[in-house]
Amino acid sequence: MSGVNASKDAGRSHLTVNIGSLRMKNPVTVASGTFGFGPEYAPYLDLNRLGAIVVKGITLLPRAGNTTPRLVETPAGVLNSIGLQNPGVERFITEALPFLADYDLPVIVNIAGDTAQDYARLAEKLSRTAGVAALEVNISCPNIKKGGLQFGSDPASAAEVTRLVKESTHLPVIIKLSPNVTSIVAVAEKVAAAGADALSLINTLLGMAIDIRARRPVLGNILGGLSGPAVKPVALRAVWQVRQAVPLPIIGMGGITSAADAIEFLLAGATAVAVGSANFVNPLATMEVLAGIESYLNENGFNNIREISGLAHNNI
Amino acid sequence: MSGVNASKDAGRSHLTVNIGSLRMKNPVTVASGTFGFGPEYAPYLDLNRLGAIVVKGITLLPRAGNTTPRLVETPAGVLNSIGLQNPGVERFITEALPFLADYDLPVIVNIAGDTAQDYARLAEKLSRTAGVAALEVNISCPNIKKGGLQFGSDPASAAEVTRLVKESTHLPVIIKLSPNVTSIVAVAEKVAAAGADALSLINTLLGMAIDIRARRPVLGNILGGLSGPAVKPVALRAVWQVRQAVPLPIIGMGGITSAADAIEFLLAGATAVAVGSANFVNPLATMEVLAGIESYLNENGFNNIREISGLAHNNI
Amino acid sequence: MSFLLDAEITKQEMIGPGHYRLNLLAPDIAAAARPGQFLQVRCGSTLDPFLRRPISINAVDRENGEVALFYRVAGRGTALLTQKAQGEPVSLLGPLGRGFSLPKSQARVAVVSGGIGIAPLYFLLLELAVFGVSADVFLGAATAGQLFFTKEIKGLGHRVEPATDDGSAGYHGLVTDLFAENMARSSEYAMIYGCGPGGMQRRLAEIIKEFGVSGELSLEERMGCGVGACLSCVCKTGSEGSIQYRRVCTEGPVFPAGEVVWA
Amino acid sequence: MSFLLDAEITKQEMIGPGHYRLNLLAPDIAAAARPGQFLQVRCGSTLDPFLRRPISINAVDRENGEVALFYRVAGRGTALLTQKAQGEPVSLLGPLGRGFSLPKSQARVAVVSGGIGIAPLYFLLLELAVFGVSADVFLGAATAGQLFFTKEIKGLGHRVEPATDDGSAGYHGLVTDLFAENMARSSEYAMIYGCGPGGMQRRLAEIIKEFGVSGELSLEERMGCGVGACLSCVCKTGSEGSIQYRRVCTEGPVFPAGEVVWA
Ligand SMILES: Cc1cc2nc3c(=O)[nH]c(=O)nc-3n(C[C@H](O)[C@H](O)[C@H](O)COP(=O)(O)OP(=O)(O)OC[C@H]3O[C@@H](n4cnc5c(N)ncnc54)[C@H](O)[C@@H]3O)c2cc1C
Ligand SMILES: Cc1cc2nc3c(=O)[nH]c(=O)nc-3n(C[C@H](O)[C@H](O)[C@H](O)COP(=O)(O)OP(=O)(O)OC[C@H]3O[C@@H](n4cnc5c(N)ncnc54)[C@H](O)[C@@H]3O)c2cc1C
Ligand SMILES: Cc1cc2nc3c(=O)[nH]c(=O)nc-3n(C[C@H](O)[C@H](O)[C@H](O)COP(=O)(O)O)c2cc1C
Ligand SMILES: Cc1cc2nc3c(=O)[nH]c(=O)nc-3n(C[C@H](O)[C@H](O)[C@H](O)COP(=O)(O)O)c2cc1C
Ligand code: FES
Ligand code: FES
Repeated sequence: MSGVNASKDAGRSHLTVNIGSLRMKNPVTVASGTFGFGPEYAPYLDLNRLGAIVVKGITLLPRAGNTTPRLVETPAGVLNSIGLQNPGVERFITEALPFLADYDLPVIVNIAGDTAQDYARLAEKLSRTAGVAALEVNISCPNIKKGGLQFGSDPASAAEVTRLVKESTHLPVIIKLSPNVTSIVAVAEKVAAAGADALSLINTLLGMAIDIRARRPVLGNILGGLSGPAVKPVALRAVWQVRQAVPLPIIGMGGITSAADAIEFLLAGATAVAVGSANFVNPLATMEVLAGIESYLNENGFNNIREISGLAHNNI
Repeated sequence: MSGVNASKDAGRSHLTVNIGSLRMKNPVTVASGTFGFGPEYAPYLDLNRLGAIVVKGITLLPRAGNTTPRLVETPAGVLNSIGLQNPGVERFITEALPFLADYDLPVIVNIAGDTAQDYARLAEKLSRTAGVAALEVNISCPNIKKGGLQFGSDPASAAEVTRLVKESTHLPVIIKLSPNVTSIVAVAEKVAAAGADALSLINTLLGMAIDIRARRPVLGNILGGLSGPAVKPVALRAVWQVRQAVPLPIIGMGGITSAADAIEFLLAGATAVAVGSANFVNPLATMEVLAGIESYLNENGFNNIREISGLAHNNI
Repeated sequence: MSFLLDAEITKQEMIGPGHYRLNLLAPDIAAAARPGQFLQVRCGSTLDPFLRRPISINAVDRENGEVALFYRVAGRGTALLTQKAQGEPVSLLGPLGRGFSLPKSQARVAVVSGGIGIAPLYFLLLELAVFGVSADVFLGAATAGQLFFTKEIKGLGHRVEPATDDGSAGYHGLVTDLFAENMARSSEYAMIYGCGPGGMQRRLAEIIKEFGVSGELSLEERMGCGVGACLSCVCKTGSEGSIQYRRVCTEGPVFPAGEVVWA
Repeated sequence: MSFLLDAEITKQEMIGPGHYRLNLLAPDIAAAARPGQFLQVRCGSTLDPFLRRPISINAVDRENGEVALFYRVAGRGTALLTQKAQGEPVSLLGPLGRGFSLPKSQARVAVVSGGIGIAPLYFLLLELAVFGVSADVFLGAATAGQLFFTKEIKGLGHRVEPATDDGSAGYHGLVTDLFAENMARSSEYAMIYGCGPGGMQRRLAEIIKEFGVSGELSLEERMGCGVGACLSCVCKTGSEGSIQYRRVCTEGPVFPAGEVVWA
């Protein structure tokens, strides 16, 4: 199923959305860390039908990740503490990226660092790499000791990372925010002022689980990030609030399993949506979401996906 | 089933816990707003078997509450925006409290205000009322315009409310914290320093849902508070983190539906647990939790409930 | 008295597209139930869907200790309920709420039903027959195939006036229009009982007010607990200036038509 | 090739307390499956439980296009799976992972199983028989009643050495102790295949190392995706100094015994 296919979506411009200068042929992408680097799900769906792919978080140097267990199921959700296991940016470019070059698919690279400088260097490096369409800046990972959430929970640090990354790249810069803050709007505003082209909302909620037999935390890393349907109401609220305050395009995510979920995010103000943990359960979730969005537009007399983004704000 | 029953738990001192100077005959209570004022669930269980009852949030003046819909189901959870509908403290004392006087059951009154002074006045008034065993100070309600979450999201304001309430009462003061903050530990520390006797963790997570047919938020109030199993990992993490930082007793709550859930909270550091939304599904949830905790103690060779509180911290 | 119990399914039957009748063995509930009361039914078995679903009591067989429900597949909960088979247990909480008040005389009454609204009204019609009260039943549905219980209601000695949205049977149009026309001719009813979708009930309340008769409506609202504890299911009652939120689950679901304030 | 499909249940049978055998119609999977591979099985139908469950392929009937699973009720997911009946669909993803490598000669092999570990090993034993390879099967279980497939395995021409924790059949004690004693007498195996609980596998790896033979172990780890995308299911491989996390779902579940580093 690899090779450049003539995309079935070609010409369906009513589904096209723009995330900064990044053009997506449709509004459906995947959430970083839930879809690997592409080959993992290629046996089950035609990757060309995605609006974009967001790859697993990449750091400057390879990372081994956290000790196991790294994942535990929770009610309608999943807690993970992967800890950004990844091959590092060099090997990502030489080993993972070439696979995606054969597809008609914008590649969004999710980046993470221990220091603000790390982010800048990653941005620089990836900007010089063919086949990278945009950067998603992960300042919200709860699973690493340094950096990550630290940047995402302080508006000033978040702005600083944004500024440095923007200075280091011509690619569209999408800042991925954390819900683990008193005011996600405050962070979004600072990040917008610092030049972000778009926002991804939300990363995981900080959580944990305890093994009552062993009487210790289940995850090797003790704390983890909560995702899946359980967090959908929180994610939707974040999109809603940020849309009211900041005029940037939003990639909405958090618990999307169906087209109805995705449409909630669009109506709340997202420009595009990302399917995350749901891929684990249903590798065709993205395709079902896409088909369902199309039906919704048709059945409700909308000509263009852009007509519904944020529409619920008009009806209150 | 009313009238003073000889409690079945009498003498089972191994289940007794202390929340400040409040003695509970067992560690199982209910979460405010999910159990009414007592009579609602009295047909289904013997209220005397609860460690305490926490009543619906009370304000100085009667409140009508928010417009409907006020509640919507979410994946493994519930979003509510009741908006503190209550008869006001006067009518609470004259109309609701007498019913509970017939029980051998400490009454914890949950209080909320628009201003810090409101809390103080409520505390004063309730301290002069027979049959009130403790105050739970709700500085974390996301469903009211003024006050509520406003106090809970700022450590200094939270401390201020705590101080004023402590000055106005001899009753044990339990401060109920919000998870909608960057650092719940920072709030807990300030509240502890201001004299709180105990903490309740957690109130609801700010969330929302959208009706994709009507293209508007489902809740009349737009935003609501998320509770139920979905939030359990977040609640457990809050208890874990606060326990590490603050030496106050904690009433743990958020998504408890079973004894196993409750034991997770105890191992994470809670002294007692409250069952909330689960009462809606299973009015006997508290009784099953209590029985299950007892079995767990027996089967694992513990002599006393206090032995397991925070135990998971020793095993990391 | 209200009970929390696991009731065994004695029969589950699809009686029309998306419409099911469920019989459950629950002698305590059957004995206590009154028309207009409902049960909080646990449709699933895991943490999702989480809440119970309110379903009216459609009929009781006190001798055999059975309770019948009549429900429409509206979403995830009711869809799961259809999958339960004979012999399986269903957790029930109830009977809950304040039902219809039965007439004090044997004077004729009217019953106005829209769609699934017939669920509690059928129980009422059964009891009215027991007390020797005859009813004119204005039975509204989308289409002929959804005019459920017509034969049974006639068998009880009531008169049935059907109305369908698509005109496939009876009056072609809204059941409230049919009822209004009828009232214009003769409005001699001791009581009007109604249940149906929001818009229909609102119109029915207007008609009842217009003709100055007594009426009772059974309302629907999203419920958390079903027992009065959570304050989620409220409706507005009273009159301008003295509006009050009242709980549909305990102070209702049946309210005097004149007391409900439509938003 | 790996597939995502809804497979119809052709048979579901309890074959011991808490132990079930499930037959599914899935010709594509049956054709592609190799011993040691597994499926990601959707046990529920709602959002809770959320994740699929990894279950090994226990046997295939390529002619009839059927796949058999053998599972133990361990928690909520597997408990839900027991409720599915003949004719109902189950969503499967698979076959997944790297299975056992089949021997290149017909020399004797040993198979060491602990508890539910027999699930994938039975499929291996079926294939070995097809290739004319005989195995000594060290079959460990808690008690005699849980020595599943003994008769079938003997029927394939393999030798079975049972061990039970309670001594109710065969060797009284750990299957690894039985195996170690046997190895001390004769360790002439072309390959040792093992599957079972963590502690057993760890001990088995030691024995394999001690006797310097080749061995393959099938590991278990909590899985998110099952296809290599989420990096949750990793195990430590390599040796001191060059430790590597590898994904059990795609680089395993079967690993050369010597490569696994036990924490
Ligand atoms: C007092 C009362 C009696 C009822 N009696 C009957 C009956 O006899 N037969 C019947 O078919 N239906 C009845 N209903 C409506 C029935 O409760 C809903 O159709 C059902 O809850 C839908 O659940 P679902 O999971 O299938 O739909 P979903 O839309 O998936 O439900 C999502 C949530 O919304 C709630 N909800 C959705 N629709 C309604 C509604 N109309 N009223 C209240 N809550 C709703 C659900 O309970 C659930 O919490 C009654 C409702 C009330 C309040
Ligand atoms: C490659 C592989 C093959 C397996 N083959 C079989 C088999 O053929 N037969 C069989 O009975 N069991 C098998 N298991 C174990 C089986 O996956 C678990 O028993 C099952 O996931 C438990 O799910 P539950 O919902 O019943 O238990 P719960 O404890 O409620 O599950 C909670 C979560 O933990 C995970 N989990 C729990 N135990 C295990 C475990 N041992 N391994 C991995 N994840 C676990 C679940 O998948 C779920 O995500 C296999 C495991 C793996 C990794
Ligand atoms: C296993 C796993 C790994 C993840 N890894 C990353 C990551 O590397 N970078 C990142 O920004 N987000 C990561 N996330 C967060 C997701 O991209 C997404 O923000 C979150 O899961 C919410 O979406 P969902 O509920 O649809 O899964 C990860 C999530 C999961 C479950
Ligand atoms: C319907 C409803 C009403 C609530 N009302 C109050 C309240 O009045 N005061 C308060 O402090 N918390 C209130 N809460 C929050 C609960 O007390 C509890 O903190 C929260 O629901 C988490 O617990 P749970 O997941 O077990 O429900 C309410 C929750 C619900 C669902
Ligand atoms: S449903 Fe809880 S008060 Fe009515
Ligand atoms: S389960 Fe996702 S990588 Fe193995």
